Amino acid sequence: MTDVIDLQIPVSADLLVLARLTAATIAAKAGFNVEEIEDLRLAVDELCLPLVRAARGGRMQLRYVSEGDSIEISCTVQATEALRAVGQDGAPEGRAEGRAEGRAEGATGAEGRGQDGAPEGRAEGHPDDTLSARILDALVDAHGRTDGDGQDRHWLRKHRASLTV
Amino acid sequence: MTDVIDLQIPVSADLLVLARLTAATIAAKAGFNVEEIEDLRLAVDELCLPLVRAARGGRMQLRYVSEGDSIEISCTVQATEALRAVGQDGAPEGRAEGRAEGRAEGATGAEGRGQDGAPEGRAEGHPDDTLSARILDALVDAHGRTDGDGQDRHWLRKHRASLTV
Amino acid sequence: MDQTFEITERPAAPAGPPVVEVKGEIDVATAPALRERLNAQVDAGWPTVLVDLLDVTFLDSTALGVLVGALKRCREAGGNLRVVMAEPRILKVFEITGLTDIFQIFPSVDAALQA
Amino acid sequence: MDQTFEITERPAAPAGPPVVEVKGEIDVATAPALRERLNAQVDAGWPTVLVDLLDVTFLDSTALGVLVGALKRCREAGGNLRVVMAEPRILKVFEITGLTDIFQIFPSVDAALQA
Ligand SMILES: Nc1ncnc2c1ncn2[C@@H]1O[C@H](COP(=O)(O)OP(=O)(O)O)[C@@H](O)[C@H]1O
Ligand SMILES: Nc1ncnc2c1ncn2[C@@H]1O[C@H](COP(=O)(O)OP(=O)(O)O)[C@@H](O)[C@H]1O
Repeated sequence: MTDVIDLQIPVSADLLVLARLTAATIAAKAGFNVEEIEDLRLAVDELCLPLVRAARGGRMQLRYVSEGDSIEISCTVQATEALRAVGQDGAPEGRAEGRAEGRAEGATGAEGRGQDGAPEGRAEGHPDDTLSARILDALVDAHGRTDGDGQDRHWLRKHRASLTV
Repeated sequence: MTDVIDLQIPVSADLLVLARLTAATIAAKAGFNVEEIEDLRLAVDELCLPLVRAARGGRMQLRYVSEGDSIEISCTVQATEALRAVGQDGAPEGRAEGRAEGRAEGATGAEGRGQDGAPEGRAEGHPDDTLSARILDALVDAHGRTDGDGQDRHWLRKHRASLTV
Repeated sequence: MDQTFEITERPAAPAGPPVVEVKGEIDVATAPALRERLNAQVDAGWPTVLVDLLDVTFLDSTALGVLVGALKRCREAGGNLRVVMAEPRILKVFEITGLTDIFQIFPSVDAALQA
Repeated sequence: MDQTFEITERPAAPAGPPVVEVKGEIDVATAPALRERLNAQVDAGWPTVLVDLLDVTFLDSTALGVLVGALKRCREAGGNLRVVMAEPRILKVFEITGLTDIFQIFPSVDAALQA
Protein backbone atom coordinates (compact mmCIF):
# COMPACT_ATOMS: atom_id res chain seq x y z
CA MET A 1 0.00 0.00 0.00
CA THR A 2 1.25 3.46 -0.88
CA ASP A 3 0.19 6.55 1.03
CA VAL A 4 1.14 10.01 -0.15
CA ILE A 5 0.63 13.07 2.01
CA ASP A 6 1.40 16.60 0.86
CA LEU A 7 1.69 19.44 3.33
CA GLN A 8 2.39 23.03 2.43
CA ILE A 9 2.95 25.54 5.21
CA PRO A 10 4.38 29.03 5.59
CA VAL A 11 8.02 28.88 6.73
CA SER A 12 7.35 29.58 10.38
CA ALA A 13 8.83 28.29 13.61
CA ASP A 14 5.32 27.86 15.03
CA LEU A 15 4.23 25.48 12.27
CA LEU A 16 7.16 23.08 12.09
CA VAL A 17 5.32 20.99 14.67
CA LEU A 18 2.94 20.02 11.83
CA ALA A 19 5.79 18.46 9.87
CA ARG A 20 6.51 16.32 12.94
CA LEU A 21 2.89 15.39 13.65
CA THR A 22 2.39 14.36 10.04
CA ALA A 23 5.53 12.21 10.13
CA ALA A 24 4.40 10.52 13.34
CA THR A 25 0.92 9.86 11.95
CA ILE A 26 2.02 8.33 8.66
CA ALA A 27 4.68 6.27 10.47
CA ALA A 28 2.12 4.93 12.93
CA LYS A 29 -0.16 4.00 10.03
CA ALA A 30 2.78 2.26 8.31
CA GLY A 31 3.41 0.10 11.39
CA PHE A 32 6.58 1.79 12.66
CA ASN A 33 7.16 1.06 16.35
CA VAL A 34 7.25 3.74 19.04
CA GLU A 35 11.01 4.27 18.88
CA GLU A 36 11.01 4.41 15.08
CA ILE A 37 8.15 6.91 15.15
CA GLU A 38 10.08 9.14 17.57
CA ASP A 39 13.18 8.86 15.39
CA LEU A 40 11.23 9.93 12.32
CA ARG A 41 9.60 12.79 14.20
CA LEU A 42 13.01 14.20 15.12
CA ALA A 43 14.47 13.40 11.71
CA VAL A 44 11.86 15.38 9.77
CA ASP A 45 12.42 18.31 12.11
CA GLU A 46 16.16 18.25 11.39
CA LEU A 47 15.44 17.79 7.69
CA CYS A 48 13.48 21.05 7.64
CA LEU A 49 15.53 23.11 10.10
CA PRO A 50 18.41 24.09 7.80
CA LEU A 51 15.81 25.34 5.33
CA VAL A 52 13.92 27.17 8.06
CA ARG A 53 17.14 28.77 9.33
CA ALA A 54 18.21 29.87 5.85
CA ALA A 55 14.86 31.01 4.49
CA ARG A 56 13.00 34.13 5.38
CA GLY A 57 9.35 33.78 4.63
CA GLY A 58 8.24 31.75 1.66
CA ARG A 59 6.44 28.43 1.72
CA MET A 60 7.65 25.00 2.68
CA GLN A 61 6.43 21.99 0.76
CA LEU A 62 6.60 18.59 2.41
CA ARG A 63 5.86 15.29 0.74
CA TYR A 64 5.53 12.05 2.69
CA VAL A 65 5.51 8.80 0.73
CA SER A 66 4.86 5.60 2.67
CA GLU A 67 5.42 2.48 0.60
CA GLY A 68 5.88 -1.00 1.96
CA ASP A 69 8.15 -0.80 4.98
CA SER A 70 9.77 2.52 4.09
CA ILE A 71 8.86 6.19 4.32
CA GLU A 72 10.45 8.91 2.22
CA ILE A 73 10.04 12.57 3.14
CA SER A 74 11.13 15.55 1.12
CA CYS A 75 11.12 19.20 2.02
CA THR A 76 11.44 22.12 -0.38
CA VAL A 77 11.26 25.81 0.32
CA GLN A 78 9.77 27.99 -2.35
CA ALA A 79 10.91 31.50 -1.59
CA THR A 80 8.75 34.35 -2.75
CA GLU A 81 10.20 36.39 -5.62
CA ALA A 82 11.02 39.28 -3.29
CA LEU A 83 12.89 37.02 -0.90
CA ARG A 84 14.85 35.32 -3.62
CA ALA A 85 16.10 38.66 -4.89
CA VAL A 86 17.23 39.58 -1.38
CA GLY A 87 18.87 36.21 -0.75
CA GLN A 88 21.03 36.44 -3.84
CA ASP A 89 22.53 39.90 -3.43
CA GLY A 90 25.53 38.62 -1.46
CA ALA A 91 25.31 41.10 1.42
CA PRO A 92 27.04 40.21 4.70
CA GLU A 93 25.55 37.69 7.10
CA GLY A 94 23.55 38.85 10.10
CA ARG A 95 23.78 37.28 13.55
CA ALA A 96 22.46 33.77 13.29
CA GLU A 97 20.40 33.96 16.45
CA GLY A 98 18.84 37.27 15.52
CA ARG A 99 17.63 35.83 12.29
CA ALA A 100 16.10 32.81 13.93
CA GLU A 101 14.14 34.94 16.35
CA GLY A 102 12.96 37.40 13.74
CA ARG A 103 11.57 34.55 11.72
CA ALA A 104 9.79 33.06 14.69
CA GLU A 105 7.82 36.22 15.15
CA GLY A 106 6.17 36.42 11.76
CA ALA A 107 6.93 34.51 8.61
CA THR A 108 4.85 36.76 6.43
CA GLY A 109 6.60 39.95 7.46
CA ALA A 110 9.42 38.85 5.20
CA GLU A 111 9.36 41.77 2.80
CA GLY A 112 9.76 44.17 5.71
CA ARG A 113 12.72 42.27 7.11
CA GLY A 114 14.27 42.08 3.67
CA GLN A 115 15.15 45.71 4.13
CA ASP A 116 16.71 45.46 7.59
CA GLY A 117 20.25 45.45 6.27
CA ALA A 118 21.20 41.86 7.09
CA PRO A 119 20.25 39.81 4.05
CA GLU A 120 22.02 36.54 3.43
CA GLY A 121 22.40 33.97 0.67
CA ARG A 122 21.19 30.49 1.40
CA ALA A 123 24.49 28.74 0.79
CA GLU A 124 26.15 29.62 4.14
CA GLY A 125 25.26 27.33 7.00
CA HIS A 126 24.04 28.03 10.50
CA PRO A 127 26.21 26.46 13.27
CA ASP A 128 23.29 24.23 14.28
CA ASP A 129 23.15 22.73 10.76
CA THR A 130 26.09 20.51 11.74
CA LEU A 131 24.03 19.07 14.58
CA SER A 132 21.08 18.53 12.23
CA ALA A 133 23.29 16.55 9.85
CA ARG A 134 24.64 14.36 12.68
CA ILE A 135 21.13 13.64 13.92
CA LEU A 136 19.95 12.67 10.45
CA ASP A 137 23.01 10.45 9.96
CA ALA A 138 22.10 8.56 13.12
CA LEU A 139 18.35 8.26 12.65
CA VAL A 140 17.58 7.56 9.00
CA ASP A 141 18.75 5.11 6.34
CA ALA A 142 19.60 7.78 3.79
CA HIS A 143 19.29 11.51 3.38
CA GLY A 144 20.54 14.18 1.01
CA ARG A 145 19.81 17.38 -0.81
CA THR A 146 19.41 18.38 -4.41
CA ASP A 147 19.57 21.90 -5.74
CA GLY A 148 17.74 22.87 -8.88
CA ASP A 149 15.45 25.56 -10.26
CA GLY A 150 16.48 27.83 -7.40
CA GLN A 151 14.86 25.26 -5.11
CA ASP A 152 16.73 23.51 -2.34
CA ARG A 153 15.19 20.06 -1.80
CA HIS A 154 16.10 18.03 1.29
CA TRP A 155 15.01 14.40 1.57
CA LEU A 156 15.28 11.39 3.84
CA ARG A 157 14.33 7.74 3.76
CA LYS A 158 13.75 5.44 6.68
CA HIS A 159 12.73 1.78 6.84
CA ARG A 160 11.07 0.20 9.79
CA ALA A 161 13.27 -2.47 11.28
CA SER A 162 10.83 -5.31 11.68
CA LEU A 163 7.58 -6.47 10.22
CA THR A 164 4.72 -5.56 12.51
CA VAL A 165 1.44 -7.15 11.63
CA MET B 1 -1.25 38.30 9.09
CA THR B 2 -2.46 35.60 6.74
CA ASP B 3 -1.41 31.97 7.06
CA VAL B 4 -2.36 29.40 4.45
CA ILE B 5 -1.85 25.69 5.00
CA ASP B 6 -2.61 23.04 2.40
CA LEU B 7 -2.92 19.40 3.33
CA GLN B 8 -3.60 16.61 0.90
CA ILE B 9 -4.16 13.12 2.26
CA PRO B 10 -5.58 9.83 1.03
CA VAL B 11 -9.21 9.47 2.12
CA SER B 12 -8.55 7.19 5.06
CA ALA B 13 -10.04 6.87 8.52
CA ASP B 14 -6.52 6.64 9.98
CA LEU B 15 -5.43 9.99 8.60
CA LEU B 16 -8.38 12.21 9.51
CA VAL B 17 -6.51 12.92 12.76
CA LEU B 18 -4.14 15.05 10.65
CA ALA B 19 -6.99 17.33 9.60
CA ARG B 20 -7.70 17.87 13.30
CA LEU B 21 -4.08 18.38 14.36
CA THR B 22 -3.59 20.93 11.60
CA ALA B 23 -6.73 22.81 12.63
CA ALA B 24 -5.60 22.88 16.26
CA THR B 25 -2.12 24.10 15.34
CA ILE B 26 -3.22 26.94 13.07
CA ALA B 27 -5.88 27.97 15.61
CA ALA B 28 -3.32 28.07 18.43
CA LYS B 29 -1.05 30.20 16.25
CA ALA B 30 -3.98 32.53 15.51
CA GLY B 31 -4.62 33.07 19.22
CA PHE B 32 -7.78 30.98 19.60
CA ASN B 33 -8.36 29.98 23.22
CA VAL B 34 -8.44 26.36 24.40
CA GLU B 35 -12.20 25.95 24.02
CA GLU B 36 -12.21 27.55 20.57
CA ILE B 37 -9.35 25.28 19.51
CA GLU B 38 -11.26 22.20 20.68
CA ASP B 39 -14.37 23.42 18.85
CA LEU B 40 -12.42 23.84 15.63
CA ARG B 41 -10.78 20.45 16.04
CA LEU B 42 -14.20 18.78 16.22
CA ALA B 43 -15.67 21.02 13.53
CA VAL B 44 -13.07 20.13 10.91
CA ASP B 45 -13.62 16.46 11.69
CA GLU B 46 -17.35 16.84 11.07
CA LEU B 47 -16.64 18.90 7.96
CA CYS B 48 -14.68 16.02 6.45
CA LEU B 49 -16.72 13.07 7.74
CA PRO B 50 -19.60 13.23 5.23
CA LEU B 51 -16.99 13.22 2.47
CA VAL B 52 -15.09 10.36 4.10
CA ARG B 53 -18.31 8.35 4.52
CA ALA B 54 -19.39 8.93 0.92
CA ALA B 55 -16.05 8.52 -0.82
CA ARG B 56 -14.16 5.34 -1.42
CA GLY B 57 -10.50 6.02 -1.94
CA GLY B 58 -9.43 9.16 -3.71
CA ARG B 59 -7.64 12.11 -2.15
CA MET B 60 -8.87 14.74 0.24
CA GLN B 61 -7.65 18.29 -0.13
CA LEU B 62 -7.82 20.57 2.87
CA ARG B 63 -7.06 24.26 2.86
CA TYR B 64 -6.73 26.29 6.06
CA VAL B 65 -6.73 30.07 5.79
CA SER B 66 -6.08 32.07 8.96
CA GLU B 67 -6.64 35.77 8.51
CA GLY B 68 -7.09 38.30 11.29
CA ASP B 69 -9.37 36.74 13.89
CA SER B 70 -10.99 34.18 11.62
CA ILE B 71 -10.09 30.79 10.17
CA GLU B 72 -11.67 29.30 7.07
CA ILE B 73 -11.25 25.63 6.25
CA SER B 74 -12.35 23.87 3.10
CA CYS B 75 -12.33 20.20 2.26
CA THR B 76 -12.67 18.67 -1.19
CA VAL B 77 -12.48 15.06 -2.22
CA GLN B 78 -11.01 14.30 -5.60
CA ALA B 79 -12.10 10.81 -6.50
CA THR B 80 -9.91 8.78 -8.81
CA GLU B 81 -11.33 8.17 -12.27
CA ALA B 82 -12.03 4.54 -11.49
CA LEU B 83 -13.95 5.45 -8.37
CA ARG B 84 -15.96 8.11 -10.06
CA ALA B 85 -17.13 5.65 -12.69
CA VAL B 86 -18.24 3.22 -9.99
CA GLY B 87 -19.91 5.93 -7.94
CA GLN B 88 -22.09 7.03 -10.82
CA ASP B 89 -23.48 3.73 -12.00
CA GLY B 90 -26.48 3.98 -9.70
CA ALA B 91 -26.25 0.50 -8.19
CA PRO B 92 -28.01 -0.12 -4.85
CA GLU B 93 -26.56 1.10 -1.60
CA GLY B 94 -24.53 -1.21 0.62
CA ARG B 95 -24.70 -1.29 4.41
CA ALA B 96 -23.41 2.00 5.69
CA GLU B 97 -21.35 0.47 8.47
CA GLY B 98 -19.75 -2.08 6.19
CA ARG B 99 -18.54 0.66 3.92
CA ALA B 100 -17.07 2.65 6.76
CA GLU B 101 -15.10 -0.33 7.99
CA GLY B 102 -13.83 -1.31 4.58
CA ARG B 103 -12.47 2.16 4.09
CA ALA B 104 -10.75 2.14 7.45
CA GLU B 105 -8.75 -0.88 6.42
CA GLY B 106 -7.15 0.51 3.30
CA ALA B 107 -7.97 3.58 1.31
CA THR B 108 -5.96 2.54 -1.69
CA GLY B 109 -7.64 -0.84 -2.02
CA ALA B 110 -10.52 1.08 -3.58
CA GLU B 111 -10.39 -0.49 -7.02
CA GLY B 112 -10.75 -3.93 -5.46
CA ARG B 113 -13.73 -2.87 -3.40
CA GLY B 114 -15.32 -1.22 -6.40
CA GLN B 115 -16.12 -4.74 -7.58
CA ASP B 116 -17.65 -6.03 -4.36
CA GLY B 117 -21.19 -5.45 -5.54
CA ALA B 118 -22.16 -2.54 -3.29
CA PRO B 119 -21.22 0.61 -5.16
CA GLU B 120 -23.06 3.80 -4.33
CA GLY B 121 -23.46 7.33 -5.66
CA ARG B 122 -22.29 10.13 -3.41
CA ALA B 123 -25.62 11.94 -3.22
CA GLU B 124 -27.24 9.71 -0.56
CA GLY B 125 -26.42 10.60 3.01
CA HIS B 126 -25.19 8.46 5.88
CA PRO B 127 -27.38 8.60 9.04
CA ASP B 128 -24.47 10.17 10.97
CA ASP B 129 -24.34 13.08 8.49
CA THR B 130 -27.29 14.63 10.35
CA LEU B 131 -25.23 14.65 13.53
CA SER B 132 -22.29 16.19 11.69
CA ALA B 133 -24.49 19.03 10.45
CA ARG B 134 -25.84 19.71 13.95
CA ILE B 135 -22.33 19.80 15.41
CA LEU B 136 -21.15 22.22 12.73
CA ASP B 137 -24.22 24.43 13.29
CA ALA B 138 -23.31 24.70 16.97
CA LEU B 139 -19.54 25.18 16.68
CA VAL B 140 -18.79 27.45 13.73
CA ASP B 141 -19.99 30.82 12.47
CA ALA B 142 -20.82 29.59 8.99
CA HIS B 143 -20.52 26.44 6.94
CA GLY B 144 -21.75 25.13 3.64
CA ARG B 145 -21.04 23.06 0.57
CA THR B 146 -20.68 23.77 -3.10
CA ASP B 147 -20.83 21.20 -5.86
CA GLY B 148 -19.02 21.71 -9.12
CA ASP B 149 -16.75 19.89 -11.59
CA GLY B 150 -17.70 16.59 -9.97
CA GLN B 151 -16.10 17.94 -6.80
CA ASP B 152 -17.96 18.29 -3.55
CA ARG B 153 -16.43 21.13 -1.52
CA HIS B 154 -17.32 21.55 2.14
CA TRP B 155 -16.23 24.67 4.01
CA LEU B 156 -16.51 26.35 7.39
CA ARG B 157 -15.56 29.65 8.95
CA LYS B 158 -14.96 30.40 12.62
CA HIS B 159 -13.95 33.61 14.41
CA ARG B 160 -12.28 33.70 17.75
CA ALA B 161 -14.47 35.41 20.31
CA SER B 162 -12.03 37.72 21.94
CA LEU B 163 -8.78 39.44 21.12
CA THR B 164 -5.86 37.61 22.67
CA VAL B 165 -2.56 39.42 22.55
CA MET C 1 1.17 10.84 20.77
CA ASP C 2 -1.75 11.35 23.12
CA GLN C 3 -4.30 9.75 20.82
CA THR C 4 -3.75 6.33 22.34
CA PHE C 5 -7.05 4.57 22.03
CA GLU C 6 -7.86 1.75 24.38
CA ILE C 7 -10.90 -0.31 25.31
CA THR C 8 -10.94 -2.31 28.54
CA GLU C 9 -13.76 -4.57 29.61
CA ARG C 10 -14.56 -5.34 33.20
CA PRO C 11 -16.75 -8.41 33.77
CA ALA C 12 -20.06 -7.67 35.42
CA ALA C 13 -20.15 -7.72 39.20
CA PRO C 14 -22.92 -9.99 40.58
CA ALA C 15 -25.04 -6.90 41.09
CA GLY C 16 -24.40 -4.92 37.93
CA PRO C 17 -23.93 -4.74 34.18
CA PRO C 18 -20.59 -5.18 32.37
CA VAL C 19 -18.44 -2.04 32.16
CA VAL C 20 -16.75 -1.08 28.88
CA GLU C 21 -14.08 1.55 29.59
CA VAL C 22 -12.80 3.70 26.73
CA LYS C 23 -9.68 5.90 26.74
CA GLY C 24 -8.42 8.35 24.12
CA GLU C 25 -10.02 9.58 20.91
CA ILE C 26 -13.14 7.93 19.47
CA ASP C 27 -13.25 8.88 15.81
CA VAL C 28 -13.93 7.21 12.46
CA ALA C 29 -10.70 5.20 12.84
CA THR C 30 -11.38 3.84 16.32
CA ALA C 31 -15.20 3.77 16.57
CA PRO C 32 -15.59 0.42 14.72
CA ALA C 33 -13.67 -1.34 17.52
CA LEU C 34 -15.99 0.20 20.10
CA ARG C 35 -19.09 -0.93 18.19
CA GLU C 36 -17.75 -4.47 18.10
CA ARG C 37 -17.06 -4.54 21.82
CA LEU C 38 -20.45 -3.12 22.76
CA ASN C 39 -22.28 -5.49 20.44
CA ALA C 40 -20.31 -8.40 21.88
CA GLN C 41 -21.67 -7.62 25.37
CA VAL C 42 -25.27 -7.61 24.17
CA ASP C 43 -24.68 -10.76 22.11
CA ALA C 44 -23.24 -12.42 25.21
CA GLY C 45 -26.60 -11.94 26.91
CA TRP C 46 -26.19 -8.63 28.74
CA PRO C 47 -29.16 -6.41 27.88
CA THR C 48 -27.76 -3.51 29.92
CA VAL C 49 -24.20 -2.28 29.36
CA LEU C 50 -22.28 0.53 31.04
CA VAL C 51 -19.87 2.52 28.87
CA ASP C 52 -17.28 4.58 30.75
CA LEU C 53 -16.14 7.62 28.74
CA LEU C 54 -14.40 9.41 31.63
CA ASP C 55 -10.98 9.16 29.96
CA VAL C 56 -12.19 9.97 26.45
CA THR C 57 -10.41 13.06 25.10
CA PHE C 58 -12.26 13.39 21.78
CA LEU C 59 -15.50 12.06 20.39
CA ASP C 60 -17.30 12.85 17.11
CA SER C 61 -20.48 11.98 15.22
CA THR C 62 -19.06 8.56 14.37
CA ALA C 63 -18.77 7.77 18.08
CA LEU C 64 -22.29 9.07 18.72
CA GLY C 65 -23.61 6.89 15.90
CA VAL C 66 -22.03 3.82 17.51
CA LEU C 67 -23.50 4.70 20.91
CA VAL C 68 -26.96 5.25 19.37
CA GLY C 69 -26.67 1.89 17.64
CA ALA C 70 -25.65 0.18 20.89
CA LEU C 71 -28.48 1.86 22.78
CA LYS C 72 -30.92 0.51 20.20
CA ARG C 73 -29.55 -3.02 20.58
CA CYS C 74 -29.68 -2.83 24.36
CA ARG C 75 -33.29 -1.67 24.27
CA GLU C 76 -34.25 -4.42 21.83
CA ALA C 77 -32.76 -6.87 24.33
CA GLY C 78 -34.90 -5.33 27.08
CA GLY C 79 -32.09 -3.33 28.71
CA ASN C 80 -30.37 0.00 28.37
CA LEU C 81 -27.01 1.65 27.69
CA ARG C 82 -25.66 3.69 30.60
CA VAL C 83 -23.13 6.33 29.64
CA VAL C 84 -20.60 7.67 32.18
CA MET C 85 -18.97 11.02 31.48
CA ALA C 86 -18.04 14.17 33.34
CA GLU C 87 -15.79 16.27 31.08
CA PRO C 88 -17.75 19.38 29.90
CA ARG C 89 -16.08 19.20 26.49
CA ILE C 90 -17.43 15.66 25.96
CA LEU C 91 -20.88 16.41 27.40
CA LYS C 92 -21.10 19.37 25.04
CA VAL C 93 -21.05 17.07 21.99
CA PHE C 94 -24.09 15.20 23.33
CA GLU C 95 -25.85 18.46 24.14
CA ILE C 96 -25.42 20.14 20.78
CA THR C 97 -26.70 17.04 19.01
CA GLY C 98 -29.71 16.73 21.29
CA LEU C 99 -28.65 13.30 22.54
CA THR C 100 -28.60 14.11 26.27
CA ASP C 101 -32.33 13.29 26.37
CA ILE C 102 -31.91 9.91 24.72
CA PHE C 103 -29.08 8.51 26.82
CA GLN C 104 -28.96 7.72 30.52
CA ILE C 105 -25.94 9.79 31.55
CA PHE C 106 -24.07 9.41 34.86
CA PRO C 107 -21.16 11.40 36.31
CA SER C 108 -19.37 8.33 37.74
CA VAL C 109 -19.21 4.56 37.31
CA ASP C 110 -20.52 4.09 40.85
CA ALA C 111 -23.56 6.25 40.16
CA ALA C 112 -24.23 4.27 36.98
CA LEU C 113 -23.87 0.92 38.77
CA GLN C 114 -26.30 1.96 41.49
CA ALA C 115 -28.96 3.11 39.00
CA MET D 1 -2.38 19.39 22.72
CA ASP D 2 0.48 17.79 24.59
CA GLN D 3 3.11 20.20 23.29
CA THR D 4 2.57 22.55 26.19
CA PHE D 5 5.88 24.29 26.70
CA GLU D 6 6.68 25.74 30.08
CA ILE D 7 9.73 27.15 31.84
CA THR D 8 9.79 27.48 35.62
CA GLU D 9 12.61 29.01 37.61
CA ARG D 10 13.41 28.07 41.15
CA PRO D 11 15.58 30.53 43.06
CA ALA D 12 18.91 29.13 44.20
CA ALA D 13 19.01 27.47 47.59
CA PRO D 14 21.79 28.86 49.81
CA ALA D 15 23.91 25.87 48.88
CA GLY D 16 23.28 25.57 45.17
CA PRO D 17 22.78 27.08 41.73
CA PRO D 18 19.43 28.29 40.32
CA VAL D 19 17.28 25.59 38.72
CA VAL D 20 15.59 26.22 35.37
CA GLU D 21 12.93 23.56 34.80
CA VAL D 22 11.63 22.93 31.29
CA LYS D 23 8.52 20.97 30.30
CA GLY D 24 7.25 19.98 26.87
CA GLU D 25 8.84 20.31 23.45
CA ILE D 26 11.97 22.42 22.90
CA ASP D 27 12.07 23.22 19.20
CA VAL D 28 12.74 26.22 16.96
CA ALA D 29 9.54 27.86 18.21
CA THR D 30 10.21 27.49 21.93
CA ALA D 31 14.04 27.46 22.18
CA PRO D 32 14.42 31.29 22.04
CA ALA D 33 12.51 31.59 25.33
CA LEU D 34 14.82 29.05 26.94
CA ARG D 35 17.92 30.91 25.74
CA GLU D 36 16.60 34.11 27.27
CA ARG D 37 15.90 32.50 30.62
CA LEU D 38 19.30 30.79 30.81
CA ASN D 39 21.13 33.97 29.81
CA ALA D 40 19.18 35.92 32.42
CA GLN D 41 20.51 33.65 35.16
CA VAL D 42 24.11 34.16 34.08
CA ASP D 43 23.54 37.90 33.65
CA ALA D 44 22.10 38.00 37.18
CA GLY D 45 25.45 36.79 38.47
CA TRP D 46 25.01 33.01 38.62
CA PRO D 47 27.97 31.40 36.85
CA THR D 48 26.58 27.90 37.37
CA VAL D 49 23.03 27.06 36.32
CA LEU D 50 21.12 23.81 36.57
CA VAL D 51 18.71 23.00 33.73
CA ASP D 52 16.12 20.32 34.48
CA LEU D 53 14.98 18.51 31.32
CA LEU D 54 13.23 15.62 33.10
CA ASP D 55 9.82 16.61 31.72
CA VAL D 56 11.01 17.46 28.22
CA THR D 57 9.22 15.31 25.62
CA PHE D 58 11.08 16.50 22.52
CA LEU D 59 14.33 18.31 21.85
CA ASP D 60 16.11 19.07 18.59
CA SER D 61 19.30 20.70 17.28
CA THR D 62 17.89 24.15 18.06
CA ALA D 63 17.60 23.18 21.72
CA LEU D 64 21.10 21.71 21.70
CA GLY D 65 22.44 24.95 20.18
CA VAL D 66 20.86 26.94 22.98
CA LEU D 67 22.34 24.63 25.64
CA VAL D 68 25.79 24.81 24.01
CA GLY D 69 25.52 28.61 23.99
CA ALA D 70 24.49 28.67 27.64
CA LEU D 71 27.32 26.31 28.58
CA LYS D 72 29.78 28.67 26.90
CA ARG D 73 28.43 31.66 28.82
CA CYS D 74 28.52 29.79 32.12
CA ARG D 75 32.13 28.75 31.51
CA GLU D 76 33.10 32.31 30.56
CA ALA D 77 31.61 33.39 33.88
CA GLY D 78 33.74 30.79 35.64
CA GLY D 79 30.91 28.29 36.22
CA ASN D 80 29.19 25.46 34.41
CA LEU D 81 25.84 24.28 33.06
CA ARG D 82 24.49 21.16 34.75
CA VAL D 83 21.95 19.24 32.70
CA VAL D 84 19.43 16.93 34.36
CA MET D 85 17.80 14.25 32.22
CA ALA D 86 16.85 10.61 32.48
CA GLU D 87 14.60 9.75 29.52
CA PRO D 88 16.56 7.50 27.08
CA ARG D 89 14.88 9.20 24.11
CA ILE D 90 16.24 12.59 25.20
CA LEU D 91 19.69 11.27 26.17
CA LYS D 92 19.90 9.67 22.72
CA VAL D 93 19.86 13.10 21.04
CA PHE D 94 22.91 14.16 23.07
CA GLU D 95 24.65 10.88 22.32
CA ILE D 96 24.22 10.90 18.56
CA THR D 97 25.51 14.47 18.38
CA GLY D 98 28.54 13.70 20.57
CA LEU D 99 27.46 16.21 23.23
CA THR D 100 27.42 13.80 26.20
CA ASP D 101 31.15 14.49 26.64
CA ILE D 102 30.73 18.26 26.69
CA PHE D 103 27.91 18.56 29.21
CA GLN D 104 27.78 17.60 32.86
CA ILE D 105 24.76 15.30 32.85
CA PHE D 106 22.91 14.15 35.98
CA PRO D 107 19.99 11.74 36.39
CA SER D 108 18.19 13.84 39.04
CA VAL D 109 18.05 17.40 40.35
CA ASP D 110 19.37 16.22 43.71
CA ALA D 111 22.41 14.61 42.13
CA ALA D 112 23.07 17.81 40.18
CA LEU D 113 22.71 19.98 43.29
CA GLN D 114 25.16 17.83 45.23
CA ALA D 115 27.80 17.94 42.51
N1 LIG E 1 -26.49 9.24 13.70
C1 LIG E 1 -27.54 8.49 13.94
N2 LIG E 1 -28.71 9.06 14.19
C2 LIG E 1 -29.78 8.30 14.44
N3 LIG E 1 -29.73 6.97 14.46
C3 LIG E 1 -28.56 6.39 14.20
C4 LIG E 1 -27.41 7.11 13.95
N4 LIG E 1 -26.39 6.24 13.77
C5 LIG E 1 -26.88 5.05 13.90
N5 LIG E 1 -28.19 5.12 14.14
C6 LIG E 1 -29.08 4.00 14.31
O1 LIG E 1 -28.43 2.93 14.91
C7 LIG E 1 -28.80 1.76 14.25
C8 LIG E 1 -27.74 0.74 14.19
O2 LIG E 1 -26.50 1.31 14.31
P1 LIG E 1 -25.22 0.48 13.94
O3 LIG E 1 -24.10 1.19 14.53
O4 LIG E 1 -25.23 0.28 12.48
O5 LIG E 1 -25.39 -0.90 14.68
P2 LIG E 1 -25.69 -2.31 14.02
O6 LIG E 1 -25.25 -2.26 12.59
O7 LIG E 1 -24.89 -3.23 14.83
O8 LIG E 1 -27.16 -2.52 14.15
C9 LIG E 1 -29.17 2.13 12.84
O9 LIG E 1 -30.28 1.40 12.46
C10 LIG E 1 -29.50 3.58 12.93
O10 LIG E 1 -30.87 3.84 12.79
N1 LIG F 1 25.28 23.77 17.11
C1 LIG F 1 26.33 24.32 17.68
N2 LIG F 1 27.50 23.69 17.67
C2 LIG F 1 28.56 24.25 18.23
N3 LIG F 1 28.51 25.42 18.83
C3 LIG F 1 27.38 26.07 18.86
C4 LIG F 1 26.22 25.56 18.32
N4 LIG F 1 25.20 26.41 18.54
C5 LIG F 1 25.72 27.42 19.20
N5 LIG F 1 27.01 27.23 19.39
C6 LIG F 1 27.92 28.12 20.01
O1 LIG F 1 27.28 28.80 21.07
C7 LIG F 1 27.67 30.16 21.00
C8 LIG F 1 26.61 31.11 21.41
O2 LIG F 1 25.35 30.54 21.31
P1 LIG F 1 24.09 31.46 21.35
O3 LIG F 1 22.92 30.55 21.58
O4 LIG F 1 24.07 32.27 20.12
O5 LIG F 1 24.29 32.36 22.64
P2 LIG F 1 24.63 33.92 22.68
O6 LIG F 1 24.18 34.51 21.38
O7 LIG F 1 23.82 34.40 23.82
O8 LIG F 1 26.10 34.01 22.89
C9 LIG F 1 28.04 30.42 19.57
O9 LIG F 1 29.15 31.27 19.57
C10 LIG F 1 28.36 29.10 18.98
O10 LIG F 1 29.72 28.93 18.78
